[in-house]
Amino acid sequence: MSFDPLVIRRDFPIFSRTIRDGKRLVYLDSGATSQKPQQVIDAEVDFYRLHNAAVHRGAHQLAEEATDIYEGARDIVAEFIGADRDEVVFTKSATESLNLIAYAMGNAPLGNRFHLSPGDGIVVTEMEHHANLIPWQQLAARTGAALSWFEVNQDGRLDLSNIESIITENTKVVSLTHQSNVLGTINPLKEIINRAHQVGAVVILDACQSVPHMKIDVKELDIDFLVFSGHKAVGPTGIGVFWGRAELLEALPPFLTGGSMIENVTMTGATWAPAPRKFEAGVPNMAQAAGLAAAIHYLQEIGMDSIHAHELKLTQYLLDKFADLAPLKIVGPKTIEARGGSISFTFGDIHPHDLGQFLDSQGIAVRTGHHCAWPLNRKMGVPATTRASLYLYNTIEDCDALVAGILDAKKYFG
Amino acid sequence: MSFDPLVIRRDFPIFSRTIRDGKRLVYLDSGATSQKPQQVIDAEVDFYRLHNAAVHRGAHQLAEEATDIYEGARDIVAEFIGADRDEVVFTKSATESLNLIAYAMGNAPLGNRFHLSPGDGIVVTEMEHHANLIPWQQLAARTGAALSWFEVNQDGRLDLSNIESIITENTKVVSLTHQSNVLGTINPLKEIINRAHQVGAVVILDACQSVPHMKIDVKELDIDFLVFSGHKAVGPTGIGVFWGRAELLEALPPFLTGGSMIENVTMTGATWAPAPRKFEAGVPNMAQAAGLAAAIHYLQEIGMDSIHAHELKLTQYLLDKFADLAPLKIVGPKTIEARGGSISFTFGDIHPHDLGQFLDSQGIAVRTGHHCAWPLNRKMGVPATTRASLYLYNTIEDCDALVAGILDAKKYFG
Amino acid sequence: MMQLDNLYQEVILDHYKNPQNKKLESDNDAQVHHINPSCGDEVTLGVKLEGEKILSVNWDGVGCSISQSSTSIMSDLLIGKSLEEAAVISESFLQLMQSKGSQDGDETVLEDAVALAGVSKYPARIKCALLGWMAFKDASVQALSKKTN
Amino acid sequence: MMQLDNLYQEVILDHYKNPQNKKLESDNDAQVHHINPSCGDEVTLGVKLEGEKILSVNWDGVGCSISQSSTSIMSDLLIGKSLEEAAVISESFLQLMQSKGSQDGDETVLEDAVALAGVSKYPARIKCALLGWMAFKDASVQALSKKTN
Ligand SMILES: Cc1ncc(COP(=O)(O)O)c(C=O)c1O
Ligand SMILES: Cc1ncc(COP(=O)(O)O)c(C=O)c1O
Repeated sequence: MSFDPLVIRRDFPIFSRTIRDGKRLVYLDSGATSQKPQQVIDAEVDFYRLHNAAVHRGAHQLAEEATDIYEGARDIVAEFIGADRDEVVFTKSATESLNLIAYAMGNAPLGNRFHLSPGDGIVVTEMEHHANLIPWQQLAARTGAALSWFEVNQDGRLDLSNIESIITENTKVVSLTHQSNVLGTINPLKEIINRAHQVGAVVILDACQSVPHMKIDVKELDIDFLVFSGHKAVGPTGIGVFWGRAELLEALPPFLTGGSMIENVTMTGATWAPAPRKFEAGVPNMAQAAGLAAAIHYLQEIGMDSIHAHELKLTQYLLDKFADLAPLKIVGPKTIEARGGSISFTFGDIHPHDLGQFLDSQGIAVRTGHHCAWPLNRKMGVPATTRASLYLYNTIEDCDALVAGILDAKKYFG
Repeated sequence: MSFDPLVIRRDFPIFSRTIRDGKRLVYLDSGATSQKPQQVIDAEVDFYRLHNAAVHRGAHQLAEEATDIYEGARDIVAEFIGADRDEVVFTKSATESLNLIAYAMGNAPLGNRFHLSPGDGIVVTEMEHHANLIPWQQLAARTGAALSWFEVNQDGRLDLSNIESIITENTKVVSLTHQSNVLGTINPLKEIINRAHQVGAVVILDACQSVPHMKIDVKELDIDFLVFSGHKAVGPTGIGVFWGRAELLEALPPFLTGGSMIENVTMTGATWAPAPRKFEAGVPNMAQAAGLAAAIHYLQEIGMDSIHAHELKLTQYLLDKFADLAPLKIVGPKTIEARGGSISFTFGDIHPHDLGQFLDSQGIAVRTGHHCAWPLNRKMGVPATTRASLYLYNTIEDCDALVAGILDAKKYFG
Repeated sequence: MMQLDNLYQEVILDHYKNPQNKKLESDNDAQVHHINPSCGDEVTLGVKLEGEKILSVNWDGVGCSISQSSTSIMSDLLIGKSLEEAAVISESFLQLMQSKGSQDGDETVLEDAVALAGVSKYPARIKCALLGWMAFKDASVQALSKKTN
Repeated sequence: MMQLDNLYQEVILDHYKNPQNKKLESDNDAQVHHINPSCGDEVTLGVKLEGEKILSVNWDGVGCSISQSSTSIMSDLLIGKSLEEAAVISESFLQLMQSKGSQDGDETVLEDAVALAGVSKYPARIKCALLGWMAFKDASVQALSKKTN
């Protein structure tokens, strides 16, 4: 199947609507959340209409069918990221997945490999989304462990020159984003992972901005944990994924406790089921798992490599256009090497809020502000930026509309 | 509008399908999860098809519309339970809501009113769902607080005779279920709440089995926190509610941390937005909030009082039939006083699993096992029970089918 | 473009380009720093009182045309007024912002600030327009309590 | 009812009513307690070995007809066999359970246990059927390691 965004757009009902007095929707905010194809919507609807029941709990036919769908979704996610099925945990979001890891580590008793105490180190980077920063600040505060980070240089790249003094023998956890949701930077994982494993630290990859856009294989990457959100990968809201290597999930204490994650319960204590159920307390987000499975199936049918190539093409196109669009200043890498389709920029004196508002009046949806990465914004010396983020349904026309919109804004705010 | 379950059933697409070789679906497992009316499905679908965007974050029209829908859902939930809008927090489930409270209390520093230390007490009951037991066991273990509980007598009622020695001056938290998901018992809140407030403890109500079935007003009940799940209230999977009194939410530390719940963030620390956002980290379950709003609207249109009356009628009918159905033994109150439409029972030597399987072959969906309340099962001296749980779409015919099914099972297993 | 013109009235763009009273003074009775967490806009605002009378509202900040012009217009508007008058004006402005486009604003009370009426149709921008006003409220309460203690 | 009859074969109901070897002995080489967390079924199972040979499989438990009869049939089947033979039989039974109704089971290996073939069509019940077998595996490993230490 040859890749044609115009054919793909037909699967996404939202592109049939218009914005502000009949304008065509130019959606350049997939970094915040992606649009959904009809196939994903149908999968959720079918679950509710035909198979809805509590999984794992009933001996009746609906419960069997619901369980098949839910566990089938786990198989699909596992295959998609190159994992084993029992290594895949469903959460509500990447945010929950990251909090799960941090809290579960906080629950680890002395002697457990995840136990942290003063003197231990947690390492992040300056370009983390708040979801991969604050949980570690909190864990550090609770355990006395020290939080340190890789800095970001003015090209929007990690400064690894001092890697040996940042990841030390005391480091227990290294948690970083695969691709920056602001800069578009794709981080050099190999060097960091090697160093982390050399000192016995686990590596957590925030793959929110990579899993939806490129082929990822957790075993090939040689990471220990990975998280992403369904809603950024043409999937439903309300579902996220937490993946961990089997032997690590076995050692990691649970996070949320309650029904279905237990082995035995008395009034005074409880023991846990094996992973993944140990990490899935309560009646799960079953319809959303069905939707996520359909989303992954949809992406796979098109092909992650085709999607990635398409996004790179558009990114290159925009980078070229932006180079001539003074006073536009890209915040992040200006070349296509090791970067994805999130492009943040400033535009002279026109504040991102005002630029975004103007673009909105033209039907163009971008995001403005600090993009939940406030420390990074401060480091880059910009209180806020405008961000265009691309996905499989975007076209060259979308890019042209953005450029035209920016030029019109320049006239408008003069 | 007069209440007619046959008319109501037409709104629920699942009743158009059949079970095991063409049998009519007799769904008596709403205590585990309820079925969904088309209106709820449509609300989720509309969100995805027309308004999908990340709430609170974008300056574009889709983001405005998504925010309106999401915050509008908060208004609807608030009005439904008699709360103020900023007191309503969306979670993924009641299980998350309960864990949220327990973990947030665990995060409370010395001096915070929720801080627990050795000597403090947490009180639950013997009839709690694991979701309202294990989080407290864990919190007690983490803080050194003592966990104690009200016992259940052989009628399936709480034994309050020793209330003064269970809820003492040291008690900080009393967390109990409004209605038992196993026994159907509705607990006498007034006496417990009075005593709890007398000693300065907060009262948390697990309303999973009451909010979907009767009119609840949190201010009238004079409780402090309340939780329930959307999926048991004809709403979507993947959404729960956590309600707390405004001044308590202000004092309670956050639980999940990340995007959208912050006021300011640096690499070394963060401050929090006011409630409810303090408790809603990340891109939320927006489509599910839209669905929950539609669910509540649906229930309100029919009327909670009518729904409750209908369920009581069916419950009374089944209790009467069961009284003559030797060797059937109800586990829980045998009369309609202060009980709802969950009826658990044993049936002589026929194990619940086998009975459930037989009923399934007749198209009748019940639940069997310990119903995530294992300590209660042990106390009642039954390793497992069969549970029929009723809702607005059930009919006298459903009850008759169940009774006939049980009689046939008796013949079958002889 | 009509709706957008409604938002970006001439007055707003004028104040954005030539902000009034945008220079922090060193002898304020109270000074506060407020942030809009969703976009990062910031304002530092100082107040000087003489009894109940507002002698000075001075400020500095970074942000969009709405937050900056609103703060500028407000400072012009409130200097010289009594705290009681300021409260009436602020309340009137808050109501205008919450009116979802259904009000034009009372020009006799709000003067230039009615130019911000269009903001009320853009929910994401209301916080921008209120940033300076909230800072003023905070600062004036602090200034007053300092004076009376 | 046909499909259900397939699940509840006569042999199963017979073993349920008259369970074999359901009496714990006091001199077991190893004894274990296993639980099915989703329904609460429990089995306590003891094993006695003589070298590699299984002298006794004895047990007690509460549970549904599937878990009880499966344990009963298994005990009949394994007593007198070698541990190696038992492993082959267990593996064959596990495969049958995972066959989703596509296999009938090899009667020369599984004997009466083929009556449980119908369980494989009911995913929620497979754990019931395996409860006793998992307990045996656990107990025999423990017994063997005790003997060899
Ligand atoms: C009384 C009670 N509490 C808590 C829960 C947990 O709800 P959920 O699994 O939706 O989180 C349930 C239902 O499973 C319940 O019946
Ligand atoms: C890099 C990155 N990490 C984490 C998140 C948090 O994801 P969510 O809000 O879906 O939990 C996001 C998106 O908001 C992101 O872009």
